[in-house]
Order: sequence, then structure tokens, then C-alpha cells
Amino acid sequence: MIVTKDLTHKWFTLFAEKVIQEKEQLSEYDRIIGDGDHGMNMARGAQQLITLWQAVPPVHLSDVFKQAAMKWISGVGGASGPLYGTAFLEMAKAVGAKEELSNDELVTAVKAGFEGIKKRGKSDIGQKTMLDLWAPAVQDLEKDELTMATLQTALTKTNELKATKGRASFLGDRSINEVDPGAASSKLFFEALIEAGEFGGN
Amino acid sequence: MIVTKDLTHKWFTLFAEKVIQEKEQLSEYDRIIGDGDHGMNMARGAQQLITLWQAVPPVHLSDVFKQAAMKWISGVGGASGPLYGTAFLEMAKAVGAKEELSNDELVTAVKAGFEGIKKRGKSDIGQKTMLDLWAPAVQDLEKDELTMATLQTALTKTNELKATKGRASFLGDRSINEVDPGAASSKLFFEALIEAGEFGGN
Amino acid sequence: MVSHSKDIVKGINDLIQQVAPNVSITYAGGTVNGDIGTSFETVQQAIEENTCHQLFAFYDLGSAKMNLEMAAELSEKEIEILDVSFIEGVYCTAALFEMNADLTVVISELEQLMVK
Amino acid sequence: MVSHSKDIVKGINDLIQQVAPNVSITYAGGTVNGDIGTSFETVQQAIEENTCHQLFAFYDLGSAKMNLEMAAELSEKEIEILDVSFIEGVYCTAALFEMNADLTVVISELEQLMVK
Ligand SMILES: Nc1ncnc2c1ncn2[C@@H]1O[C@H](COP(=O)(O)OP(=O)(O)O)[C@@H](O)[C@H]1O
Ligand SMILES: Nc1ncnc2c1ncn2[C@@H]1O[C@H](COP(=O)(O)OP(=O)(O)O)[C@@H](O)[C@H]1O
Ligand SMILES: [Mg+2]
Ligand SMILES: [Mg+2]
Ligand SMILES: [Mg+2]
Ligand SMILES: [Mg+2]
Repeated sequence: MIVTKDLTHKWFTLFAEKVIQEKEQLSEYDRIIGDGDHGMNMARGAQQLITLWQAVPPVHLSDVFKQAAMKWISGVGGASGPLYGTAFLEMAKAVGAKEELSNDELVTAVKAGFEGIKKRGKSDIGQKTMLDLWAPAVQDLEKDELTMATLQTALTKTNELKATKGRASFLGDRSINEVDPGAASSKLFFEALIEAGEFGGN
Repeated sequence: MIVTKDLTHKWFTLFAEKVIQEKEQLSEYDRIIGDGDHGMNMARGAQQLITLWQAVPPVHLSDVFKQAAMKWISGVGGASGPLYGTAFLEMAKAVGAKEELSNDELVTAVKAGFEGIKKRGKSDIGQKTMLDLWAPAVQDLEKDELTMATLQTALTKTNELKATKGRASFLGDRSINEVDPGAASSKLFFEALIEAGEFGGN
Repeated sequence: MVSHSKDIVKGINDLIQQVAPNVSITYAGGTVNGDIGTSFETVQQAIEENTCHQLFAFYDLGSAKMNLEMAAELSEKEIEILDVSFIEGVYCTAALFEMNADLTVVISELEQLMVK
Repeated sequence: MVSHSKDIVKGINDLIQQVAPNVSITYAGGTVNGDIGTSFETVQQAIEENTCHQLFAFYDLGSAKMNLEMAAELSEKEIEILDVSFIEGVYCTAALFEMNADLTVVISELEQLMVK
């Protein structure tokens, strides 16, 4: 797949729309193993990004990532702010001045985002966080594909984990068999990429 | 010495007056190794006790201790509230219905107060607290005496200690060679007893 | 929760209401005049106003603990005073009680927060 | 100090002003609207408003730490973020700095308050 600025713009716009649409559901997940604000937090960033782009659409490919990063870092208010914010910022850095990404370059960028979350969160896969959605998504992308089935399986597996990072970690075993809100919003992020992109080696 | 209700009333009245008079000095000590409120805290209890007794003087010997306890527990607002409050309450309990105390009974009562502070503060002598004034005072009283020299020596020795209880304990070695405010107010407590009492086996 | 400041306990309460809206949480902060300090009476009130009979109690500094202990001794309720880090301990306990965790689980989590 | 609640940091500040009136203490609490949460911008402000170049930074919960780290990375100041119990750690540090204690002394005291 060739990733252009338009495709990326569409990807992040779809992500923002999905977040706003699923706001209640995301907060509901967070109500169970967190403080109930994940949907509200994410929707705040999403709405600000949409508003910005309605006024001034992104010009360069890296603007998409950079502007999303800024909205998440400034506007969100919960852990997901610095986490997604850092991910998007690292993606912007990986993209640099490029105006088009090959599939390999997309993988590099998404991996940079993944590493950004790890660094910011001092976390890793297996801890019932958004990382547990990002890791299998990266694996798929390496094969120039990304399927809903992969995302759904990843979320189901994440449910079974015990949280050891973030607020949910205070709950210990009680976090098992609950949906991690950040994993659920990351699923939306990659769903948006599926919808915006054209996978299958073309 | 025979301790009557009148002597005890005089003892506690003198104590309250001394506290009010030394309020600034006590707070100044506390400013150095604490939060600067010991004089204000103690003077609050002292003033309330004086006001109470101006309206209704204590009737029974144990009333003196009990009423002082109540004012310290309710009115003081710092650690010295529950500490002196518990001491006075334990003294009241030790006195019971007696209207006169022999020297031995006075010692028993003061020891009960000392034990009350230890229990409430989970503390012991050598930790740079009011206990380091109470312990030598008890020793003197056992010999039916109590001298200013004993109190002054006790305070000087307390200065040299490192605080391991209360706020000053956060300062570690920095608390050495400073005056413990609670030891200073306890010195006033026993000075008041010297002034109210008649020592020397009579 | 017992604190030297009315603002600290109000803030912690706001924070944990989000994670534990179904846990009975009461608190006392500051002196009766609202100054920095603690007050025996408001601690007693916080204990009695709580709808539970068995309470976990938390405090910021040692003098708050003394008032808490006195009030606990005079109360009919079963009160466990925890020498753990204040905000972190309260948060952890509230979150676990909201999930109906066993007492033993809560206690073993709190053991890792002992700092006093 | 970075907290999820504006009231918590206000209260802690009131508490430690009594013991450390000469230490430069700045804080950020809550979201920009005053709700429960943290805000990157107010954390940045608290860092820049502090009159010192070398800072010890404290936080209540993990997400506050993330904003703190981002702001620290972007600041010219030397910022040490401490994973210690929040109120107890801040109190102890402020009291020791007020007495001009050595950094090594402060750090060794704080090591006993590590809970995060
Ligand atoms: N240290 C971390 N590393 C990776 N992800 C984390 C970490 N801490 C939290 N998260 C993610 O953030 C989500 C919570 O986000 P949100 O509710 O917006 O923040 P908060 O917990 O501050 O209210 C969690 O579901 C989890 O996926
Ligand atoms: N655990 C304790 N045991 C005995 N005495 C104590 C203890 N903690 C504090 N004190 C005494 O209380 C004094 C401080 O009283 P005060 O300033 O009124 O309370 P606060 O420290 O709450 O402001 C100290 O100087 C010390 O003598
Ligand atoms: Mg949340
Ligand atoms: Mg939150
Ligand atoms: Mg004091
Ligand atoms: Mg005080």
C-alpha cells in the first residue's frame, strides 16, 4: 500500500469520528476498570482535531500526525493524552518530510508510534493496555495487510489479561475479563486505517 | 506534698497562663523544626480552659484533669492536642474519685499521663519529644521534689537529641541542637507545678 | 480520610468518586475553622456519618493519626487505621472495594504502600 | 507538584507553606477547566514559574507522571521525577530543603517512600 497525505488525513478523520461515535462505550469500559472518562478524553482530542481540519486541512503528510499529536497532548486530560500524543509525535518524526510512504515506511512509522507509547508509559505488551492492540496491528502491517479479524482477536486476548499498568493495575486480578478502554480505542484507530487504506499489495 | 483540688487548679491555671505568655516563643521553636503552630495550638487550649474556669471553676480534683483534657482534645488542632489531652485524661482516670493525693498518688497520676503520651504517640523517651521532659520530672517527683534545675537540664539534653517522632522526625539530623517545642511546653507544665506546689516532704 | 487540609480531602474525594461511586467514603480535613490542622470532632463525625460499620481509615501526617485513634477508640465501629501512603492507599482501596474485592486482597495490596 | 485535582495541590501547598516558606514550590492540578485530570500546559507552566533551575517533581497517579515527563523533556530545567508517595514525599522534601539539607540526604530519605 502507498500511504499519501490524503489517505492519512482520511485515516485520522475516520478515527476521530469513530471515537466521537463510540465515546459512551469507551467511557463505559473505563467505568468498570478505570475512572470512566476514556471516551470523554478521547472525544475531546478528536473533536478539536476535526474542528482544526474543518478550518485548515493538513498540508503535508507529517502535519496529520503532528496536529493530531498536539490535540491529544493538549486537549485530552487523561493518560491517553500523552500516550496517543507521543505515539502520533513519534510517527510524525518517522515520516519526516516524506509526502508518501511505502508499506515498509508505514510499518516503520506505526512501530515508532508503538515504541513511543512504550517509552511514555514505561510499559510493554501483555499488560492489558493499548499496546496489546498496536503490536498485532504492526505484525499484520508487516505483511501489507490489516484485518478486522486480527483486531477483534487482539481485543479479545487483551480482555483476558491482568492489567499491570495504568489505573486498572490497582485492581489486580479484578481487571481480568474486562475490556481495556485504551485497547478498545486503539482498535478504532486501526479500523480507521483499514477503512481509509487499500490493503493487499497494491 | 499533699495535692488538693485547689493546688491542682492553681497548677493548671498557671500552666495555661504560662502557655499564653510563651505562645510566641513556643511557635518560634516549632517554626524551626515543625510547622510553627505549637504556641498557637497550646494557647488555644489554654485560653479555653481559663475561660471555662472563669465561668465555672472545677469542683472535684479529677475535674481539673478532665476539663483540661477536653479542652486540649477538642480545641488544639495539632499533635499536642491528643497528646496532652490523653495525658490529662489518664491522669484524671488515675485520680478517680480522690479529693486529695499523697505524693505517691501524685507520682502515679503523672506516670499515668506519661504512659498516655507514650501510648498515643507510639513513642518513648530519647525521641526528642515532650516525653523527654516528663520522664525526669517523674523521677524527681518520686523523691518528693521537683526543681527548675532538673527541668532545665532535661530541656538541654532534649535539644541534643535527634527527633524520631512527630514532624521534626522528617528532618533527621537537622533536628539536632534545636529546641523541641513540645518539650518546651512540658517544661512550662512542670514549672507551673513547682510554683503551685510545696515540695520537700511537707 | 483524615487530612490536615480541607482541600486535600475534598480533592481526593473528587478523584475517587470517579472510580468508586458505590463505596461509602467520608472525610475530615482541617481544623473546625478551616485552617491547617486536624480536629477530633470532625474526625468523629466522619466516622459516624459513614454508612459502614467496618472502616478503613487513612491519614496524611502523624497528628491526624492521633485524632483518628482517639476517635476510633471511642467509636463502636471497627476501624482499621492504615499506615500507608495517603493518596495512593485511599485510591487503591476505593478502587478495590468498588470491585467488591476481598478484604485480604485489599490488605495485601496495601502492604506494598506502607511508608509510615 | 502535579495532581489530578486542583484542590489536592492547593491543600498540600497550604500544608507545606507552613514548614517550608522559603522553598520555591509550584504546582499544577486538574484539567484546564478545573475538572479531575491533568493538563500538559499547566504542568509546563508550573515548571517554568518555579524560580529554581533544578527541580524535584512529584505526582499523584501515573497519567500525571506522563504529562510531567513530557514537560520535563521539553524544559531546559533539570527535573527529577520522584516515584514516591505523593503527600509524604512532598512534605519530607520541602521540610528538608527548608533546612538546606544536602541533595543526597533528601534523596536517601525519599528512597524510603518509594511506592510507585
Ligand atoms: N503506562 C501505560 N502504558 C500504556 N498504556 C497505558 C498506560 N497507562 C494507561 N494506558 C492506557 O490508557 C487507557 C486509559 O486512558 P484514559 O482513561 O484516557 O486515562 P486515565 O486513566 O488517566 O483516566 C488505558 O485503558 C490503557 O490502555
Ligand atoms: N509521637 C509523638 N510522641 C510524643 N510527642 C510527640 C509526638 N509527635 C509530636 N510530639 C510532640 O508534639 C510537639 C508538636 O506539637 P504541635 O506543634 O502542637 O503539633 P503539630 O506537629 O501537629 O503541629 C512536638 O514538639 C513533640 O514534642
Ligand atoms: Mg480514564
Ligand atoms: Mg482520567
Ligand atoms: Mg506544630
Ligand atoms: Mg500543626
